[in-house]
Amino acid sequence: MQEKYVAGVDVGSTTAKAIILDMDRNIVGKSLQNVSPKVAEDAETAFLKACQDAGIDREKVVLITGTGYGRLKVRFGQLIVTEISCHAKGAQFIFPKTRLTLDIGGQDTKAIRLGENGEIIDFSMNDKCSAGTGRFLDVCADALGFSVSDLGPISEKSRRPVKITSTCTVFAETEVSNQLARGRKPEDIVNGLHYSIAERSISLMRRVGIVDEITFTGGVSRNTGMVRALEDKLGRKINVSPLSQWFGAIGAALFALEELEKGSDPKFMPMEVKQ
Amino acid sequence: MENIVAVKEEDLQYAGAARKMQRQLVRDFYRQDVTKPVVYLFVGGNPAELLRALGFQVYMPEITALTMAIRHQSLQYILKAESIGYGLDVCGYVKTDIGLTHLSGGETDMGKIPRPDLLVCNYSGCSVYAKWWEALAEFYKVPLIMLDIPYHRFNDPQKEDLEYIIGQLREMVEKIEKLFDLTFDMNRLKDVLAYSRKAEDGWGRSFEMAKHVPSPIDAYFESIFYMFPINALRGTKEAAEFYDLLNRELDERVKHGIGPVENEEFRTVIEGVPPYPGYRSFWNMFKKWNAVSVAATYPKVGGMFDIPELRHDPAKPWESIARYSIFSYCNLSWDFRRETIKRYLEDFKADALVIHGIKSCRSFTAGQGDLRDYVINELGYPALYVESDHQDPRYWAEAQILNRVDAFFEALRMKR
Amino acid sequence: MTSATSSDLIPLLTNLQEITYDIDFEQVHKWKREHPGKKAIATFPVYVPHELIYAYGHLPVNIYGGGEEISISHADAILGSFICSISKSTTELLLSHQPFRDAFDGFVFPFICDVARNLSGIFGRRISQPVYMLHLAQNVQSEHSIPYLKNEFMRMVSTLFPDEQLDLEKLRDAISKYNENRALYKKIYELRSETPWKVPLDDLYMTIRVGSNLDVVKHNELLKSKLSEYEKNERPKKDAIRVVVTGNFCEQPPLDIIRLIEQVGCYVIDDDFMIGRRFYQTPVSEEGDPIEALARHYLHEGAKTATRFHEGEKGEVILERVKNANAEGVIFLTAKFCEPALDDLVLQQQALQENGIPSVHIEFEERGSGYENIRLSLETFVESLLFD
Amino acid sequence: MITAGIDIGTGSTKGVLLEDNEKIIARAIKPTKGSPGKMATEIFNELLETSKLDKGEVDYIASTGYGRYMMEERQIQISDLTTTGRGAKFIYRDKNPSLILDIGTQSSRAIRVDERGKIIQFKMNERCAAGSGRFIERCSRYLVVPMEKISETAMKSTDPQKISSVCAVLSETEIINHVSQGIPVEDILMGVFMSIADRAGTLLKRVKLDAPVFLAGGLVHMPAMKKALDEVLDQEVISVPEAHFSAAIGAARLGYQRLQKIKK
Repeated sequence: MQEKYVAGVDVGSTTAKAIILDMDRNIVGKSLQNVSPKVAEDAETAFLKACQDAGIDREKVVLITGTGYGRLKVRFGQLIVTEISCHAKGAQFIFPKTRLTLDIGGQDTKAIRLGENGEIIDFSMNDKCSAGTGRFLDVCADALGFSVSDLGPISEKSRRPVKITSTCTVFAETEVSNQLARGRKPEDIVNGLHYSIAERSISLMRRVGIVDEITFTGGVSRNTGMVRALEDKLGRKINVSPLSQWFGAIGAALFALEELEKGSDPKFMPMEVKQ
Repeated sequence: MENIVAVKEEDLQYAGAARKMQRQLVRDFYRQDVTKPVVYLFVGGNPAELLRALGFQVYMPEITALTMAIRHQSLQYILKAESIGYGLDVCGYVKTDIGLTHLSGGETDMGKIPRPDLLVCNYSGCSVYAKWWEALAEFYKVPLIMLDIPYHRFNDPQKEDLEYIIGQLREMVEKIEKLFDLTFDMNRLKDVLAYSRKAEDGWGRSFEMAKHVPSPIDAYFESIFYMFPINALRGTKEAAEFYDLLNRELDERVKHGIGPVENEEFRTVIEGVPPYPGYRSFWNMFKKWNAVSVAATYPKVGGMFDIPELRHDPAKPWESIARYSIFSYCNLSWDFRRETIKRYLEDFKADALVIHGIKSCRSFTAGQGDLRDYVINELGYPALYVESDHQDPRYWAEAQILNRVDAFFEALRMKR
Repeated sequence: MTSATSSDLIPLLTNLQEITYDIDFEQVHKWKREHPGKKAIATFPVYVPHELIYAYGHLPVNIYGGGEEISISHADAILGSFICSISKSTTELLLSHQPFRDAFDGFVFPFICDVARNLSGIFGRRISQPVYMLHLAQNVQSEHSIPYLKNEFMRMVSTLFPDEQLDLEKLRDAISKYNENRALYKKIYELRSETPWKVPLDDLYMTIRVGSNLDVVKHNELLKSKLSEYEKNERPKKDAIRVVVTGNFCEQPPLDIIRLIEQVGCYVIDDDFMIGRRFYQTPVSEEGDPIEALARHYLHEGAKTATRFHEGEKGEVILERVKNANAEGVIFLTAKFCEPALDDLVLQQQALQENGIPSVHIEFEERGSGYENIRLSLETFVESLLFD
Repeated sequence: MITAGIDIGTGSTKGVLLEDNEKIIARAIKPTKGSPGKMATEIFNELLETSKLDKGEVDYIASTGYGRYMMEERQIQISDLTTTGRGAKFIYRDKNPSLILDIGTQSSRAIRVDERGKIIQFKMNERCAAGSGRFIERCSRYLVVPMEKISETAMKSTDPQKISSVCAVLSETEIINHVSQGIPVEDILMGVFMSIADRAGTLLKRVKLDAPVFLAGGLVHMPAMKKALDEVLDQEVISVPEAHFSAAIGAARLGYQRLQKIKK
């Protein structure tokens, strides 16, 4: 039998991620690429880098699914699925018992309830306001002069988290500056930010029902401080994985694989593809 | 299942006839000459029949506002109203109307909106109505009559509520007779009521038609166009005739198994005020998934005409006007709204509920999250909640809404 | 009902802030322990005729949401994004705060706005206690309004207390006690107008607001004690400007904002904080049919706040208030997303502008993003009146 | 007599020394980083250095801006709206301005002043920051155009694409959409300026837009901002680079006023 692969390309607002799967559902290649105004090129670069990582020719990849906000820019792909479906699928692939996923993304935070077979029972996303999204953390990290990856370790030193009340990401920046000016410790402010986002995320999770197991996906899940704040507020453990940034892309690749296995016409092909 | 004869929609005798007539009615309405005194009324639970019988030309600023929004013209008027102090969070209807009529003289590319000679505040289901009319009364210096409609809280409106409304209706008629030197004629009212009744019967029937599989009508996206005659022209001959035509078109569609999408795959019930600034895009999001709405609550803002007992009745003029006014959709208790949606989901063989919440209308929107919870957890139907506004394009975030709608239907498909 | 003794007042005087903002409603629970078999009824702003509830021997309690005491975690999902804080925090109390649910044996939501009205349906689905949506009559001119409103009031009490009868004599007595309450407010506000430095705004505010949790008799005691305390107050007179603060308050501004107004150099001579507890400037008639007296008073003597229909006098109402307060300016302090207040504001600001009276508009939320912008606006407003 | 005005803003800290209420003898500006109080002191010291004056020779210090309470050396703090009004009135004194538009890092304000520069009315943007300078900084980062080049790039636009979202962060989604539709960067950037100008226009209308508009605040340097405002407001807005120091100058002048009063 000929060597065949599928790919998932998840084009978000700040990064593009790609995953290559073989026909036995093994992850054989992955990549991460910053997104510039040239989204289509970045998507393709991410895909090619993943092929390179897998050590295969791009021609071997027979079906590609695009997902994420820039999913329509994955012009070299054949399928388009929203990142909501993909994240859920990816999370359940890594943690099969997942019944609830939380994805804190750059502009969106989403909570997705899943059934046993990976079907989405319900999902909920943040409203017209960016409070509680990953961008909130970026902006505040900036105001404090940290990089986002520092936030986890820094918050560990916190003894008395500061209460952050701002509901506006941009105004939160002022609040952070004011707290600093008042002499509050950076670690307490960072920890306060984590709790504030955890609170908002849990509110979203409640809309779909909080059930075990919970898997935390997306880039922010690498932030150990954020994980701790969520676990503390939820009173239970949550799954995190070093692959969490790629869950969307993994899910996308799995959709491609299933389509191949079905041998049928792509079912998840929204109209944009036809245009 | 009916026998399906292979016919293309465009070959049908009545293809697009209702939509064509509706467009004409809108055009004619905005081009009509002002020959009579002008009264402004609200859509929800209004006494239009009485005012028509008294010889008034009836205008509803809500309808003008939504017409502007769907034509992508609302923002300029909203900004005008904001510039005199109306806040970001004030209802978009209020701002569009004040920006268009008070601040721009009512000139539109469809025709001129006349200033009112009389304001009747049919206070039914929306507290902003009172604020809005108070302001207009100051801007235009014209008489304002308050018609207080008690909120619907009981299974039947109680005798006292009806007496209160009827008492006020009679007082209103007397007051107008004096103010405008007019004489009320009961026979004229009965004629108007008969036209209303006929239109309401026809409109009610068109809702029933959506029980067919496939549904011949999109009971949200299409019905919203067909709302114009029942709301703006109720009590006229034109409105009555319109629904005859609509039903002929629907009968023909049923006969040939034709529906608003080629291949009906999902049947949804839709709750909430539409996002007029993104109306077409929103509709397309559903069309591409072959989703048809088979019942919706918004077309009932002018009255629950799907319930025969709530239609106007020339045999009981005062009582039927009073009873009708309590039951405009926004004046209904959440108990009644929940029951209504349950009934729609079951009777129309729907797969899911879609809720569109808006910033402007808290009457419609506050509690829709609770409804979502009820539908999912108590009735066991999937439900989607999305948010924007019915007038203000600044709240229409297309990419985000598309994302949610796509994910929702993906999930429904996967479950099949 | 036992009348309060002075020693009863000591905890109130020493823990005023704690009791005022207590979302556990310990005072209500205490009252219920002292009055076995009696009920506490929570009433949402702005106005509900407490006299009627009190006449049955039950305790009417004004509820004002959770303020800064509770974080919103459930209510966003139920209500949507564009809804005011008080509705959200009240819903949050219902969903996640047991002492709140346990404190009350019934809830009344008057039709002051669409959100308050809709809350009745949300509460109704989630609790077993009776919930009543009170449709206050809006047509002040109709002769049918009084009979309707009388009937509406009776529907409210028969929903709340289905098996109990109303004793008209007790209702007259209740009206008299609430009239005393109103008369005391009036006296304190008169004192404040004459000698504003004697009556600190935050203390006055809490003194009135704490009455929400108390038997009216006890609150009258407190008001008397506070009145004599204020009269004796020897605080120095400051170089501050006299202002009217208006916000058609259903949702209450955080205490820090109330304090800020005074801190930046204002004497608030007239305000409509807690307007629901100060709805009438005149006593309700103690003669004749007491239910009719309440209905008539609501229609013809009620506060001209934005949550009621009152035509053609918005400008005059605010100008009159400025004149009576001998104020130099007006601070419009409105709750975010409060449509009635935002609508009336336009006409009122116009009237002030035409008459050359400076005003400033500030929006607040229960849990705002700090008060830096509010402070900035207030300071600028004061500076514009102070600097040459 | 020498008075100092120090404006501690969220973006930058500005300071001036004023001689006898008329002559600016020193000015300084630096980005606000770290503690605003320390920043203010730093600027003050720089002013002393430039003017070769001794600390004791400065008769009065007035602070303004969001960090006004954090400068320990101050004799008085005044809100930056009040000082911007006074300062702009002084800077543009030969043109007798009555409407001032201040587009700062975090917020935009429309200010109406009387003959003396005293505020009659003002309006700030509502809680979302989509109408402020910070929004431009974010766009600069996202579109990979450095801040120094941002105005220049926008000026090349032929078909500006406005941003409609009310949230600064969610506007980025809209920008992403524009980008992915292949709309040129300059058109998106000019659209951003136009959107800010739109919001400013709404603020100005709230205080009544019936006179020429004078700019103050950090964005006065940007020709693209001026161009967008000219177009949206349908008039030529007036801007000079010195207007960046409006609040600092206003503070120094009000300081002088206080000093006169104290001396009496």
